[in-house]
Amino acid sequence: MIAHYPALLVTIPLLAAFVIYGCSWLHKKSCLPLALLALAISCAVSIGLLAQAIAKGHISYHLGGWQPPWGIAYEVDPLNALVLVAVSTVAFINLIATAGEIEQVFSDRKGAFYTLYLLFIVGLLGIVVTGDLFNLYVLLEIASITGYSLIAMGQADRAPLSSLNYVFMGTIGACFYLLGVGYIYIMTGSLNMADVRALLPSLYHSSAILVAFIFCLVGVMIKMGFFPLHTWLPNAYTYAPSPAISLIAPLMTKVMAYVMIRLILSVFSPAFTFASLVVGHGIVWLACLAILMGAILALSQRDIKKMLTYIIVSEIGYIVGGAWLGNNTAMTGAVLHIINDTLMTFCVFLAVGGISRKLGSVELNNFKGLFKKMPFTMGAFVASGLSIIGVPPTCGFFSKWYLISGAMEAGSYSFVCVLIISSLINVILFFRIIETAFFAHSDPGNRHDYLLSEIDEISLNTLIPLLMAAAGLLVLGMYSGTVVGRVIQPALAGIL
Amino acid sequence: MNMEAFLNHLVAKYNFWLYIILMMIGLYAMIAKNNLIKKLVGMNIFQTAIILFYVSIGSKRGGTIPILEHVSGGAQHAIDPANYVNPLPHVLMLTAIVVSVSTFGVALALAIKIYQRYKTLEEDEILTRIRES
Amino acid sequence: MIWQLDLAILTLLIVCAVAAISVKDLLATAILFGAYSFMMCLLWSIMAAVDVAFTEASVGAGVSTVFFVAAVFRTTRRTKD
Amino acid sequence: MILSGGLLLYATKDFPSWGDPTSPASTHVSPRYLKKSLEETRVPNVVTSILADYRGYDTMFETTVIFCAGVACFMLLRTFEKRETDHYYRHVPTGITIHIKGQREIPIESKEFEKIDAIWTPYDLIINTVSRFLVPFIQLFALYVIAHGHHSPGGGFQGGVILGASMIVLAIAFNLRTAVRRLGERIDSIMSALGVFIYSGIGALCVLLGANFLDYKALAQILPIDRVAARSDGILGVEIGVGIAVMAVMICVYNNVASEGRYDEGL
Repeated sequence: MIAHYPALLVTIPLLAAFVIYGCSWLHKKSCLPLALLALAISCAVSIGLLAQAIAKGHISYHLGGWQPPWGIAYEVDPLNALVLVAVSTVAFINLIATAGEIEQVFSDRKGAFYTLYLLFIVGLLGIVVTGDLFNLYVLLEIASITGYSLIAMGQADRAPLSSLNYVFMGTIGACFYLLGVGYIYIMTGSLNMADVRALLPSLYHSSAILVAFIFCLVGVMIKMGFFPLHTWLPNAYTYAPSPAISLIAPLMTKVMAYVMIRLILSVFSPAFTFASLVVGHGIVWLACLAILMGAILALSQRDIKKMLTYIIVSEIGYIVGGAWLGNNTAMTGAVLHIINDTLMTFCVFLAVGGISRKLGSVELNNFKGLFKKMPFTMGAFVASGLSIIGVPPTCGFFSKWYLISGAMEAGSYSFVCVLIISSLINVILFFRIIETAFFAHSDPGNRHDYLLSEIDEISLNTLIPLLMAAAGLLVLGMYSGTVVGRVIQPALAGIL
Repeated sequence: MNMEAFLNHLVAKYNFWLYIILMMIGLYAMIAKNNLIKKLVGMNIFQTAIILFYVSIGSKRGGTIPILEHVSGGAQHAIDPANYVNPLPHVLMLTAIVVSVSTFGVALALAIKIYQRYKTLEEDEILTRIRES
Repeated sequence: MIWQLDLAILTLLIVCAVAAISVKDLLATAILFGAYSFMMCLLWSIMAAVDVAFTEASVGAGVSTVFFVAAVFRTTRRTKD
Repeated sequence: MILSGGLLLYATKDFPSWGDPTSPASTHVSPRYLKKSLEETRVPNVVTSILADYRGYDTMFETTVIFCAGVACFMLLRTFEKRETDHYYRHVPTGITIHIKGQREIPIESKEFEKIDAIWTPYDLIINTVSRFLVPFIQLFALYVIAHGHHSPGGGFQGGVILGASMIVLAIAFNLRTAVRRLGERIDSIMSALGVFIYSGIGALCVLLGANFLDYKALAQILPIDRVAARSDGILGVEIGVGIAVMAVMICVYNNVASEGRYDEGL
């Protein structure tokens, strides 16, 4: 059964999703345990795959028993096994944490919510593992359709409109990607990534391949929420329901960032991307702009959730900038940042989700004196804030350190100073919240004080996953040396 | 001379020019139109234009439909791929059509949900009502 | 591929696309949208893509027009632009 | 927008000219499909053999996309609380319509009263009888399309949509209640999950029998046929799964969109 791990990884949650939707009509209570079981199995399988990938270096699995250029093949190497583990663990912990809220908020449509939840995870896991360009488009569509409907279930007055804008931008992005794949197909005649990579070197001069690369990149960047194309992200993520957002926010943009890195590394070889493309430096400049604008716009927000969405936009700027600097350390920093940022964003959104469930709205002045009432949640919030800023023991510091040293090596000093400025702005952002939560005691007698008096800590089964995520930040920080040494370096050594 | 070269270059690939025109119509409608459902129509035109591009990749002059005459159990005569149309883009496009219809269905459901809340489908009216509330 | 027939259908296709976007009444847009899908299906059957034409006819022209009319029935026919 | 259009035009100058048989797309991968598909899967329609066998994994996810659309429409629009509107009845023998305000309803078992929609449509004998007469033939044709996908154009998707369309004809000709009475919401949702489960279940069965995922030749171990026929039967089984799933999803999406999720009055 070990040989079938890549296929099992995706099909077990898929089969479970269909069984859950069927049994949500027959026997409602069995939906949650089934969903938890399926995610647990996919977590275990992804960890097993990581072990196999480290041992064997590269696993290829032929779907339907056909050779790659004719059938579809899965390619698993240490890099995407790492992303797989991050995606499935975040999904599993998130379901445990938000199960209570889902049961209460979507009581009559619970089965549909779990089905969309699992299909979203199937789409993401498939995107990370697949070795076929068109199969990646179909999985991208599954992840986005489930994303649209999960986001649309939020507040009745703003969520459907922002979700519809997300539909338009997302469809344009997916169609640009499809167009890019079409241009590759018309020139090379094959859709398998390894096959295309073998055929491409002879075609580098032709303009069609250049345009194919640009369109694939623009499409992926729209889905990623990269700066000039991020207009759909803040609204879509702020008005979505909190169980859906603590799932979508950390995962969707990071997996698309991984797809961009994979396009650079394993389809259009780095020689083509960095050497012949003068646009590489332009994208690093764009990334600096993304980081700065993300941080500045975050400063101007009163609503904490909206502020966090702009922080996501600036984090994406880190990853894209790191990937396009072109040298080994910057790319290691970008990949490490994908993993760290997934965990950081997940922990922050889980904490904010818990607070917004207790307090109703997440305005800044509602945070007055919150620390006395919800010590553990605020503790986790502070830990993830420190990690986003990049304080040494947590994992955020290490990926930033690799990015800065890579930028030094590549000699683009603008990227270095932008990194430092944005860290400073993050410091201001988070300490503004911590200061109101710790020291400002709410003026007695107004509505907020009455509200504050009778809330207490969030329920236990959301608190433990939150504390596990916060602890994970520190653990990942400690072991980032081994993660880089054992997993990322060997995978990148051959290519860059 | 390059005018004539440009002409036969244009005629040789007129199908590719067409799909670009259709894509621009779709993109224009999605961006410029005020009504949400009109934007949806633009989105669908955009997707069908890409499907037209894919199918015109696979078409061959003089190629028949990719269904092989099945002599029941008869000797397998050599099939020359030149006189059959390339079937792979057709498979990809079956997927793309189905994806565009399901996105169309979900987007219509969202438009109805917006209409239930705001009683209008015009983008500017909705934004003014959001600002009021 | 008789190119005269091809060109005739292509021009009709573009006319349907532009009309579907610029017409003021949503029900008319639905009908033109169905006509656009049907023209597309004709074009593909000329290009010997028979399976795709069948799917576009049944899924594109058939069902999506029905969903469109049902959605317009539940919302308004009036559009400003 | 002009930029992306210009970029596209710039790219076309390097394309192989349209329709020439020697373009890379037609010479690299697809000749093998044309040559080998008949003797490997005994399915004359090469498109169906690629769709369900060589690239069967794509089609499985495509069916999952359709299933996602159905679940999304159910989740977005379905509301279970009753909307209190006044009721309309028609006295069948005389054709007079009665409009009752408020909640009180006429006991249903009185034969001569028939509940009709709020948006009153005239009772049209011709449409009702013709559509009632036509629906079975539409369904017969749809089953032919699903089963005959091997030899003629067609297959799971087209057949499933036509099956769904036959139920939608019923819902439009009469009213939504008659269509829902024939195919209830619960059965319809379970069928949509069942259809996609058949598809991925066959794939998982191949894994249990030792071959890779969706590798139908493994079915030869349980079915009394040789490997090649196992592939063609695997394709047929998969097409049936897709047909059921697509039919159920089309009906579910139509019911939710037409009645805004209340399942009381449709188009």
